Amino acid sequence: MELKNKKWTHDHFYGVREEIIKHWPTGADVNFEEAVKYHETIPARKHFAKRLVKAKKNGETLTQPRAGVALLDEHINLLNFLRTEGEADLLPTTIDSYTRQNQYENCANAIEESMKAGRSLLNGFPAVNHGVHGVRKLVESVDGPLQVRHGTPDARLLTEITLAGGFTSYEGGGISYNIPYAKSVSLEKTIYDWQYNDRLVGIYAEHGIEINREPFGPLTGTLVPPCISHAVAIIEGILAAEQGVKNITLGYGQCGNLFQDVAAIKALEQLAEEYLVKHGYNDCVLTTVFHQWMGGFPQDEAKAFAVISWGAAAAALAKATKVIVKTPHEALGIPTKEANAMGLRATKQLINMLADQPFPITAEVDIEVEMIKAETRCILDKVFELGNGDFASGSVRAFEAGVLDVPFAPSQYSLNKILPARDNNGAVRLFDVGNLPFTQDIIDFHKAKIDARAKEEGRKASFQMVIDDIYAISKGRLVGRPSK
Amino acid sequence: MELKNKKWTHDHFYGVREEIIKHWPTGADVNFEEAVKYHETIPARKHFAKRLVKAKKNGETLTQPRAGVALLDEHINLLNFLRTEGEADLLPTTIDSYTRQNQYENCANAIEESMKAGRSLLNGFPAVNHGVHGVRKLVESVDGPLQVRHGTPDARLLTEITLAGGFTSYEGGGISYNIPYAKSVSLEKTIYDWQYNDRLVGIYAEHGIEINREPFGPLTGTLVPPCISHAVAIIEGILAAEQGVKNITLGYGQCGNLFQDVAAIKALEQLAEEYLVKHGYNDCVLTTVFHQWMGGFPQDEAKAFAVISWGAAAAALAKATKVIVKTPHEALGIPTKEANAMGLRATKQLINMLADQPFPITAEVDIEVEMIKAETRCILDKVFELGNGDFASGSVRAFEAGVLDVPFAPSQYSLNKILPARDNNGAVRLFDVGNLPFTQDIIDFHKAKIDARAKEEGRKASFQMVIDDIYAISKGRLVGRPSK
Amino acid sequence: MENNKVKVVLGVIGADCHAVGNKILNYAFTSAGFEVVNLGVLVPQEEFVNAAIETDAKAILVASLYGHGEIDCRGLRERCRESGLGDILLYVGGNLVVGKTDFAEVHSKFIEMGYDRVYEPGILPDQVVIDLKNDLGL
Amino acid sequence: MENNKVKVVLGVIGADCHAVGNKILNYAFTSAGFEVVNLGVLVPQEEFVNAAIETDAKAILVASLYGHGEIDCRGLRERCRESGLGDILLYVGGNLVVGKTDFAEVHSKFIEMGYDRVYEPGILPDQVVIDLKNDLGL
Ligand code: B12
Ligand code: B12
Repeated sequence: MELKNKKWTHDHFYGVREEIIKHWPTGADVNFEEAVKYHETIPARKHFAKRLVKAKKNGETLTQPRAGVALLDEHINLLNFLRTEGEADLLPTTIDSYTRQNQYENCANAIEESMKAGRSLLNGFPAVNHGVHGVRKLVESVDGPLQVRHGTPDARLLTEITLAGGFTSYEGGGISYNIPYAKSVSLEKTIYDWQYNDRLVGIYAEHGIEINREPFGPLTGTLVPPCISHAVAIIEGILAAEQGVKNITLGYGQCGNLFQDVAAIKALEQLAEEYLVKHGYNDCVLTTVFHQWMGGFPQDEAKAFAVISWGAAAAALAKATKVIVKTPHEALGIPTKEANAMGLRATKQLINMLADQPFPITAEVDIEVEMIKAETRCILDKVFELGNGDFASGSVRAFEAGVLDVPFAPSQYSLNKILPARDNNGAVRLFDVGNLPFTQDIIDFHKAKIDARAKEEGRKASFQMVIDDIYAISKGRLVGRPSK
Repeated sequence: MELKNKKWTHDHFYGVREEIIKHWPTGADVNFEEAVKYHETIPARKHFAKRLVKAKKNGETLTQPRAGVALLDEHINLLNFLRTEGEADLLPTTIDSYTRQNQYENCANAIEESMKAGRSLLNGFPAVNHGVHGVRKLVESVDGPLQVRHGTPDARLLTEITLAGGFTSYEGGGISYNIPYAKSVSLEKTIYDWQYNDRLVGIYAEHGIEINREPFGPLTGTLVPPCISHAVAIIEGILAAEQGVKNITLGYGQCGNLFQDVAAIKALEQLAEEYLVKHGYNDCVLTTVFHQWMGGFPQDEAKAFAVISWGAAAAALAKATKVIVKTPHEALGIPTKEANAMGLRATKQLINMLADQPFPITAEVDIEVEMIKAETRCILDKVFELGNGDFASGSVRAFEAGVLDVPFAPSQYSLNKILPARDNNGAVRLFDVGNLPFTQDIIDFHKAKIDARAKEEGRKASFQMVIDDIYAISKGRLVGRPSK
Repeated sequence: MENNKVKVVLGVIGADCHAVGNKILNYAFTSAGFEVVNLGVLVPQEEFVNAAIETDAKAILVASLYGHGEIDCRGLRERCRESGLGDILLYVGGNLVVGKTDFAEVHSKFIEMGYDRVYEPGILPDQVVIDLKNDLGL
Repeated sequence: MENNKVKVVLGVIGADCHAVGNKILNYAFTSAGFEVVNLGVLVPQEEFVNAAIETDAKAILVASLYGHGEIDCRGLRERCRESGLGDILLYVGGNLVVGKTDFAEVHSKFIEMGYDRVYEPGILPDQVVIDLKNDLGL
């Protein structure tokens, strides 16, 4: 196969499908025609894509947690609790890590062990093992729009089962669910496999069923400069649109400097719109998601609330369509449902308090918007060029060349040459731009910012500075300054 | 006596003093000369005034809780806990409500009952009853700068005892500790009695002992527009300076709209400097204090954390010298020491995360700064005029005339004619300007803002709108919109 | 006209100066058709009793926010009885004790002291108006 | 020169992809003079064992962040013994179990599984380096 950003033919899709469905016995229960009918019965208030469109129109910022446990009834209780006690607008189903590695056998064991132990031994909901019937029970028992959230390089069976089960939103992408989540799976394979997922959503769309798709914005969650995650998000948006996806949410993980964060959401919206239209995708509805700080959290719950609240504030001021919420247990372990609901309620309070305070595009925000756009354009245009006008093969080559590069990624397929660090105001910049295809102006801008910080701290920029920044928020600061 | 903003003579002061000292037996232990010597032994790190000056120089925002219990040892434990577990930079001693009404007999009973009950039956520390020795034990057992915080119309004995005991900061003022705290005590009397307190601090200053003074900024804490609290703060600053006070902290209670809050602190700093110098007080050190939202809180602790965090963020972005911190128990009762420490830690996390993010004076902030200054000038200049060039007698007349007026004040001496309400962006405006001596421009500005909101909500501005705004934050919003 | 209105005495007891809730309750009960005898803040027990006697009020609404409610509210029922007000309706509300406390405990404590209804912090006036109308058979 | 350095095997076990701490530990142990055989993330038990045998490592540092540590780490000590690594030092750290848990419990659970040292979430590398030098008598 030659990887191309080209809509799969039905023949190609159904050929692959036949095999996928057999990966685990529950695959046999997937029946597309019947699933379409099932989707038609899902009311608007439980419909993810529709809820997002409404929020965008009203200028709302919706809240959404992460959550998933091994057993079905427990998972239902968990989600209903987050809906009622957490006042969550949108609901997730976080898939466990074995499923993400297609280790369904391990899941089966862990489900059994969890039943015996009376507590979840999995870090998420093993949807493939629960099958279409299990998923439908979930969809019918929960009063809110539902999204699959995972981190699965090869998610094809999971997609089939969860969509047939009635999920109306699906996270992931061939880059964003590979580079931060895998070590030795080639990009060629994951982009190809994710074309399958997108194509399936596209086929649902052809049958009048709108399903929301969301590339995973924050990548490694740790000091990822906006231009990197924006480039990946926009590429995945384009790849999805090509396969027929019509409702797309692009994401960004909070960096922590208010002006950079507000600017990042604005830049993402504007650039994504521009690139989709430029490349011929005129009928997609775009929304945005802001992730509260995705890196290391403080262990102390009071301090965690502060980080959560600041993320909520930035999301609301940036007017993102939704915000993914952290919990006061973040640094320590999967949250209890109570802790999860508390993160949601704190977020809701701030979003509502800031709903009436639009943040103007001040000069400071404007500079950041222009900077992020310029950087992202450099990357996107080079990717396109490397692929000879194709974003799919271009992405593979771009990662090889370090034109796309994700800091701290576990994947062998990311060059890992760039090094991010904060500037004096806490904005995330690049201390080493690696092979990013930036103009000299942009390179100088980053260098000047990092030099100014180094000077302020009376030390040279180094990997130690990067480490200090990685720990900073968990130690109660934004910029990892050396202690005096 | 004729009330004048005029430094008391030593004779006058010592004449009054002789009597004050006799109000309660513990007064007998106050010995000024010995107290001066005692103050000389207090190290800089425990010195409130010095710590503030250092913070101002370094651009820090210090954290300070409220806290006080009936018994000495318990109170010592409480403050040390807030210092170590709450990471508080500055420490308070909140005085109980009986002491505030000079009901020392009631305190004596409640101390006894508290000892029996094994828990504090008082809402603060009865410092007069504990006397100079008790206070010194406190000062010596706690490793941090200490301030008296109360709400006492006639605080003269309390001032004598706590300052002789070694406190280096003292809150209150003749207006700010009357209008929100009393019903039928005349302003003439409280301003006069507070001249005593200020004069005592002034006499300490003459002996080389610097004691910080802080008028109570937030007043009733409930939708107080910045111009009202700024006018009172600046008048009390001037009254204090006249009596020889050299180290003054002026305060403001968060309104909730970020731009108004940042602007309020800027305007307060600039105007206070200007008026002090203009009226001949050239050698005062001025600092600012930002109070996290002082009105009704949400009962839910997660939501309370969000309100606390937003207050911390606004304080840090406004670069106030210190922030007074609320707790997750605010809506329900005096916090446990644990809850108090949690509010402090959340605040510290945010202040540190925002320390590196100066908030620029954007056009939006600038408009608010100019507005607040113009409004406050109208009031201050009219007060001065009503007093024929005297801010003391002018204040009394201004309150009579409604030229100074505090919303929701319990005092008969406040006209209670003005009515505040939020505008469409949540900034606090005046829906009824009462007798405030505003120019027509300013009146029109407020009217336009309120009209725009009323229009947005499809209802007339009314007392119901004010009530909705009073409840709003506790119900999870900033602007009290009618439910749809 | 005025005379047809049922009178209620309202005030914040003891050394307590919290005025905002008081103003809202005043507004709510007035709007609901009662004649409110509002004593404001910092009201001693005897003032409540005297006002009720003077105005022939049908209920006394006592607020305590600042934490000393337990001490301040004790004995009001006895004082009412002694003054011939007998079983006049006594409502109490606010933040009645020092500290965040289980409300069930607070409730039974104040019921024992002789209050007819005891309200949790954050109660909205509408509910209180309904209760009062019920209790007075209006 | 190189040969003088003590070798340690480092990796993130199971289906776990958390890479940031791994990179920092790699840097810290390298800076402290060890030769780090870094297996990265997503490492099965046998790979740890094989690497230790091949490189004659003196310790295996196992990380588990994602919550499945309890399942993934079980049996590693036995596997070491079976492969002739016997009592090679086994350290484990990260967020070892699902959910926020009392660390004392987690500690004794992993000690029982045969790990020599068990670290709390948030431990800084400096401390681990000190411990390792101590345990190896360096
Ligand atoms: C960043 C992050 C991610 C990124 C990781 C990117 C990447 N590839 O590295 C992304 C977003 C991809 C991610 C994914 C997931 N994550 Co994650 N993640 C985090 C987070 C926020 C920070 C981790 C981090 O980088 N910290 C900074 C580094 C420097 O610290 P560290 O990793 O803790 O390592 C230090 C110490 O622990 C110690 N240490 C670590 N290992 C060892 C080993 C030894 C021997 C020693 C001595 C010391 C030691 O030293 C290290 C250096 O100081 C943590 C929560 C947190 N800590 O705040 C959650 C967290 C680890 N993730 C969690 C989970 C559950 C997941 C997911 C399953 C997703 C989900 N719920 O949606 C997936 C897992 C996928 C998979 N297959 O593994 C949970 C684990 C829960 C649990 N144990 O109960 C956590 C705790 C969050 C939570 N509370 O739910 N995550
Ligand atoms: C604003 C405020 C102040 C302002 C008051 C200004 C003024 N003069 O009105 C200022 C800053 C001056 C102040 C001072 C003090 N306060 Co204050 N204050 C508050 C705060 C934040 C809001 C109160 C408010 O206005 N709410 C809005 C109104 C509409 O609601 P409300 O007052 O609760 O009343 C409603 C209901 O409770 C109910 N209700 C009330 N009374 C009654 C009576 C009846 C019969 C019924 C049916 C219903 C009812 O209906 C009302 C209308 O909806 C509360 C905490 C909170 N709620 O968030 C603390 C709070 C009440 N204050 C408290 C304290 C301790 C004090 C001080 C001692 C200061 C201190 N610690 O520094 C002083 C007291 C001085 C004194 N002598 O009284 C404590 C009381 C603690 C406790 N009970 O354990 C609280 C709870 C804060 C806390 N958690 O520490 N305070």
